[in-house]
Amino acid sequence: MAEPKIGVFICSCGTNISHVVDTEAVREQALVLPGVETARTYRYMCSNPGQEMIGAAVREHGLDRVVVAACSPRMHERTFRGACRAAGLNPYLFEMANIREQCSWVHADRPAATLKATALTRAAVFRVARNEPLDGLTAEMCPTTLVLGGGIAGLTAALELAEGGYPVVLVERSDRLGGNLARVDLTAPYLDSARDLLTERITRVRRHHNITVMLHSQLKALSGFVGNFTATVQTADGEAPRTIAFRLGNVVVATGYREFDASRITHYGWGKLPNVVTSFEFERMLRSGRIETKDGRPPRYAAIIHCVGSRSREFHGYCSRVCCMTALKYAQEIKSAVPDCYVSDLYIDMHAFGKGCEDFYKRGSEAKTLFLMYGKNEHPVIRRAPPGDDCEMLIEVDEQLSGERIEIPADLVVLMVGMEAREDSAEVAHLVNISQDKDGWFIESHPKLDPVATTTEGIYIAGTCAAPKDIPDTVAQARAAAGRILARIARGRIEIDGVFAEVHEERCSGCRICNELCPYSAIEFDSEKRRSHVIAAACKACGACAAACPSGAVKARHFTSEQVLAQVEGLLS
Amino acid sequence: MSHEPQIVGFLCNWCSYAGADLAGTSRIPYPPNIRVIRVMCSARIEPEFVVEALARGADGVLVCGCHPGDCHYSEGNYKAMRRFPLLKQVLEAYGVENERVRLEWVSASEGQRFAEIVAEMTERLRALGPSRVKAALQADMLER
Amino acid sequence: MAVRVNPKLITELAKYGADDVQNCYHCGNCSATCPFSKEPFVIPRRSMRYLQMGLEKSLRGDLEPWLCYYCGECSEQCPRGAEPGETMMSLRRWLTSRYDFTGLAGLFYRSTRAEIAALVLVALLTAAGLLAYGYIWGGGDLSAFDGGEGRRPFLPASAIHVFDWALGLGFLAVLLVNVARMWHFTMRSRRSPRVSAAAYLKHAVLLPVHFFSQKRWAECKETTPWKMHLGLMLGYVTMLVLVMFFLEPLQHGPGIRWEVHAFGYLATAGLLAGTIYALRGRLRKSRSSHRHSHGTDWVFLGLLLAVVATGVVLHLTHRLGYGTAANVTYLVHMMAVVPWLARYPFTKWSHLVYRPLAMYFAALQSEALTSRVRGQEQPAALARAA
Amino acid sequence: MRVGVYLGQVRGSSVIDLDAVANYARNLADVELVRVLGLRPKLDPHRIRDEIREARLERLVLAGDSPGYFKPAFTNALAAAHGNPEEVRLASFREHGATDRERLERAKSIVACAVLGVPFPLVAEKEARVVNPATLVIGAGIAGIQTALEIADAGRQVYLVERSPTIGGHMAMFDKTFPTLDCAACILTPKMVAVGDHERIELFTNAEVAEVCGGPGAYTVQIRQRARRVDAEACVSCNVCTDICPISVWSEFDCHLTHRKAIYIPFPQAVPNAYMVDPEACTWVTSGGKKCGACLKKCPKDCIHLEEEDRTVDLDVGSIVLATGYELFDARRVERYGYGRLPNVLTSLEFERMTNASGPTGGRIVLKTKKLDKRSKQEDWVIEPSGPAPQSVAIIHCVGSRDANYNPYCSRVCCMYSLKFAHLVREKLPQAACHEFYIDMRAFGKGYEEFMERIKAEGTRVVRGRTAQVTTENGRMVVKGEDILHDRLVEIPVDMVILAVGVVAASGTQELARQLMVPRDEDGWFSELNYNGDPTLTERGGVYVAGMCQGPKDIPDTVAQASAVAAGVLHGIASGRGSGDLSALSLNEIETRARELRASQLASS
Repeated sequence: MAEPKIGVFICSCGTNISHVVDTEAVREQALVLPGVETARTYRYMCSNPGQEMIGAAVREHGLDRVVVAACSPRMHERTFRGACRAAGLNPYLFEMANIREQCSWVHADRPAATLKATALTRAAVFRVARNEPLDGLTAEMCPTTLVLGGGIAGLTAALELAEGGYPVVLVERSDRLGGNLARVDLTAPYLDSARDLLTERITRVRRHHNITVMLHSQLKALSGFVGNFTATVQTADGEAPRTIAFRLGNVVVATGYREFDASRITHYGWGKLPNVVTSFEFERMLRSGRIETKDGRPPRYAAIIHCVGSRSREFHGYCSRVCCMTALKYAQEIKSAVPDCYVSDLYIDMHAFGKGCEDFYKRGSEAKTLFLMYGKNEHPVIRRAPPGDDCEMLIEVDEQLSGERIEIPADLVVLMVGMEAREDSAEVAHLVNISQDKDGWFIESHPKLDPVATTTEGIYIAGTCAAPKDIPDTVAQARAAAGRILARIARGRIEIDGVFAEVHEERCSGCRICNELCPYSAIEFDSEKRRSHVIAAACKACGACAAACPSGAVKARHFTSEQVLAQVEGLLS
Repeated sequence: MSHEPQIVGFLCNWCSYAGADLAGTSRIPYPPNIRVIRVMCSARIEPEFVVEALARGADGVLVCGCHPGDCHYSEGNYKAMRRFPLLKQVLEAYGVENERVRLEWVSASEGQRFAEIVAEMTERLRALGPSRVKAALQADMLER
Repeated sequence: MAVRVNPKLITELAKYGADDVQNCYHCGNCSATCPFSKEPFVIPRRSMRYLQMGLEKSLRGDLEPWLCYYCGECSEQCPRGAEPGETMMSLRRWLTSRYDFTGLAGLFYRSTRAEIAALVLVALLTAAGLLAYGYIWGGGDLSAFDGGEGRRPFLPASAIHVFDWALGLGFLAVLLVNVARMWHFTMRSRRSPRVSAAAYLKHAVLLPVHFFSQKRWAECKETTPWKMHLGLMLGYVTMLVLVMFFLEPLQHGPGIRWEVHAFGYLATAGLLAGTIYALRGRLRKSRSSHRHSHGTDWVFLGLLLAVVATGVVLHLTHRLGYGTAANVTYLVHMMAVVPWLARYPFTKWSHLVYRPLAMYFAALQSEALTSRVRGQEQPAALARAA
Repeated sequence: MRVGVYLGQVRGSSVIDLDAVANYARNLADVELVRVLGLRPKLDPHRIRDEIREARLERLVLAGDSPGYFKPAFTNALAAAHGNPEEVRLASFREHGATDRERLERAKSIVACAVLGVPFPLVAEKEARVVNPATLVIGAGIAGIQTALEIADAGRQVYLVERSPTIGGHMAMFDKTFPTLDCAACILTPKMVAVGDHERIELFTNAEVAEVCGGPGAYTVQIRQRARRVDAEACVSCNVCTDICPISVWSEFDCHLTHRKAIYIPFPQAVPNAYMVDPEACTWVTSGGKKCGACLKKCPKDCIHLEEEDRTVDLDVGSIVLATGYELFDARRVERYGYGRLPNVLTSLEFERMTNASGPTGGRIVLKTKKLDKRSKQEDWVIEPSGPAPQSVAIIHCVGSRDANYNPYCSRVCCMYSLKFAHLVREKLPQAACHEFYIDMRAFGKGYEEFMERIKAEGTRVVRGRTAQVTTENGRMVVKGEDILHDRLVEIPVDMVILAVGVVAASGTQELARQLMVPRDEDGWFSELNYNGDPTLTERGGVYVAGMCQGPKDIPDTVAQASAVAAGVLHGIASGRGSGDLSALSLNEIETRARELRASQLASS
């Protein structure tokens, strides 16, 4: 490679740098370094005149590499790369030496600071000499989106995308749309109609020309990368079962949850005691207008037990988030259907955190619901009442707020069964290559930065498949996922920054260490060639693979070993 | 005058380098003995980098990454964490004192912490005196 | 052994006034605010809890309601408008009805109508009885009030005196039975520790002290109610003593013993002041303790006012020498006095016995407990275990 | 289909005139029977059943503010009368925005839809309009930033207006975030920088919305841009001006724990990263240019322009995003906790600053100490990094929340950040005792429950029972409360009390609501179009709500909602659908649409 022509530009940032660092000395030191054609100082490199100075120097000296010693690259790297591009240089043939934040602003000793600044500049010069011109890639973005799951989350996401003007394929495993919400009558805390909500969504989805609904169908395989996936779906919708494959750009996973199996808690006697029902069974009673015991009598005493399977050591540690409000809803509904029925509500902590929820809790109290608090990790025991008692069952529990061991009369007991990850969640996670937490919920790429994206580019999660959620939060999350996708599609092609890893096939031994290592599964293994290769579009350039590759076949562009080692040399020589 | 140790720092771009910058913006002074190299993630740091630094005369090497759980690449810092003990074993074999090579977690808001770490490490290395492994390592490097 | 909750009790208690208690979500704010809340007596949250859950036995054994003087602090700070103060008041009413073996208390509290009917009946009987006496055994001359000009009074003091004593002792008997029941419920409850006879004697002095002073009430933030009540209270006692022991001179003029009348005036003043204060408060609903008024409260104040007023008029007419008017007023006065006394064992009035007793019992219990669990954790919890 | 209409109210103040609606319903086709039940009626299922039998009703419509409260009674009755229990329809005024007297027409149309058995939102679909592709985002906290970035990343123009001198909102003040305890700065600052130099985002800090005119799809918004008096482009934050400035006042960003100069930058990573002049404090400004002006002479880039005036900017936008966030409840109102009276009673936000590594104490938890203030020449409680560390700390939940005397609602985030505080205290001061007083521990989110267990295990004492008062006994603070679960009263001496203060809608919310004609709920937050179905839209065409300003929310929920808004805006621009005003639809329009929809449904089934 021809001897590089390097220009070094040292900023004194007003006096911010120069009051501690002898910029002139730094300049002189830089001038003698190999490949350095010119070295200059200026008051404000970042200002327009400063940037023009760089351009002029490039033209005058035919520079092919530029070093700016100034503030932190996190502040102005973008700016100076722009300047280089403007001067006709590849922006990656540029380096910054941070002599402000990490030198002049933290050191008082002028000689020492100057020495350090010189070293930092030298390191940058050595490195830039080994920098390579890089070009970003662009890949095409297929506008079709695959939505997995036809619950409220899936329906909402699909609609949002379709109305944004892009095609959507909605794949639902069961034979109807609506998911778990379709089993619910009213919603807490305002007792609005769940059915109206679903009817509205489903009607819109059904009649929207951009949406293809596939019932009785499931995803069998997903290959490719963001913007360019290929999905294989097996469907029994309509005529004979068949598999179809189609291209798509993004996936929204909205597979939802399943309810906890109440029979796992034996002392609740669900399945044995006739009048112990789960929340979903009770919803059915509500919808059919039969709030009564199995022998057709209206209950005199009803009891509702919270946290069935949730917040407990032996079952699920987490809170299922919606049960408290649903329980309060049941209390109201029982009072409405059977006005003279006494309702007891056994809870641990009353999670009434949402909009209108605290008020709903108070209404529960005003309706004379008897709230009884039991301890976490201890369970009420339900048993048949002795004959001649005025109730069917007795619930025995240590009541926390009175400190008494009490027994509660009950003719009807409703178990607030919690949410848990669906039995097929592991399978789905594997198919779309996202990870699950210890409870089986899908993991978002970052709970706050990016709560709907996953570590796999182009795969988004929405609703209760990520964690328990109420309807408003689910709807919001579904829209969020759609929003992220809309934004990406709108940009058309996906730009990929020039900085990513690449595998030298001839050096690759096919050991596949890097495959496992990559948090973004951006490294695929080509089983014919027995070689790994990087999907640039998916790579986020952390460089973990490069560091781990035993045969040094992986190259982290712009952070190659040569470049880093050159920096080390520069710092220490 | 007493020996002035030279420290090479490898800082991850997202937390630690930002933390070091914050020390600057909040004008928290620390000894000038450290010179920093920025990498995208602590997982990028190869043992070779550290060895090279020591071989070229660094008296100490400081590796910083995001706090466990904070990694921008979700778990790069864990990889670094796992890699580090092995590296130390190797270096010990060369007779590199334990204090010379350190792995620390510094978040983007911990300018103060970064300054303290550097100050404290500089002190230790001063006490330790110049690194004696330079020659040995260089010889070894040449072989490779 | 588990205790059975009774969700019905709370509806029952509503008749006694407590209709907000279900709003309580047990933040514990009230108990920490109440100046009387000292272990083992955590006031008022625990009683409220028992009430919500309908643990009648525990509630019946509680002394807490009697330890509350309804300063209203708790109700003002309550985040959920559960009116702890009012709940304690209602509990006192309910307890009174539990202590009362006749069941009349319960009846009166549950229905003000029933109470008024009963009172009217008593009043009429009194009137009939006195008239009959006056015409048959008495002087028979309605214009003769005192023994002036050697005429025999229509209603001779001696007779009334006997009548008073008979009446008084009768009600006292009833009250004593109720007191016995109170003792049984509270001092023999699951929560109560056993107390030695010696201890009973040792602290006996507390009874008169609390009876006359209600000194703990003075610990409340606002002390006016206490002062007013004290006036009322002393008024009663003085009047009672005068009537029971000095009826003759009281009825027949200062000519006989002027100092009796001096006391009479003082007592009347105290009574008037107290009554008017109470009435104003309840009408204006100024203090939270006066915001809610149970039917019985009005009846009580009404009667009280009637008694005092007729008493005053009686005195005036007598002094001015209108014999007939005096006698008529006297009749009316008695028609108020007798029912008023008659309510004594069954209604609010009885608190002047129950309260000092509760203070006394509370002192005994906490001493018994602290001596038992000295240096140990959680006395209240232990109390429950006892 | 024979329909019976029942009207009932559950809220005390009946806002809609039920009789008027009843009279309207009587004239609807199919309606056989109309009954006004009134306020919280006592319902007798048997009577209703017989009524249904007599009138041979096949469908029941329950109308009112929240008719769901009566539904089970009627479902039962209908079932008992051998009708189809699925045929009980709700006409909820509250749900569909018939929330005040003026909305009578809306209430009628809601009933009309229910009688025909078609969902109101499906019928009352906002009309499509051409939408100006530019968007205005009001408020640049995490919600506003997220929304702005996503819309801009999709290549659409965004105007981001922020009242304070820097973007970032409350989150920029935090140190760590629950439950992962990762640093707020690591999450937020990159986003802030991204906003700062995004070519599609025009940023107005130190600015407010003055006036809104125009309508859905084409709003014209006037922005009042307060003078910064420093050229943000040219300024390189070299700090010279601040060093020379003689005036120092309390720092808002540090919650009045430290001082700042009259020319200042709120915090090192502020965006825009430039200094600004506080006109109230600056001597030059207050003296009308007669006094001081030291910074002018010193500034090496001459980018200080003290004479700069406020100006107004007019923006044409198609969509408006409300992300105005929240303010803290004023803890002074709860006098018994002594905030403002006792020096070491802190609000949650003050503690956030204190524990923040880049905060006034560099992250040290210290007590305030009495110091003689040089300027005012009087003793003052000040906070210094060298201050003494507390031996015992109390954290009090629900300050101003869940309380009929203040805010009835739950602020949703306090429980978790209190647990976070407890962790920070135990971590930074292992020898210090930490007591936490709560009513219900609301750890509902992903990983929250586990977090709570962890904190308990770390040795924080959690007491179920709200503190009644904070008093002082011989110089030391004492918190008094009931430990309900252990059935005892506790009086704990502490050195520091942290109040988990609730949140309230940001000041100016009311004015903004008036300007934009967006309704607010009884607690003062902006009302969403539909609680379940459309949590990010509003009545008003093209006006969206994101984050806390719609109701208390934690960061993950806020970010999700912000992205959701972006989706709405983007598809609004793309399709124009649903960008009209809901209130623009007339009753007859809705009636006809409903009938058409009914017909098409019958046809398809």
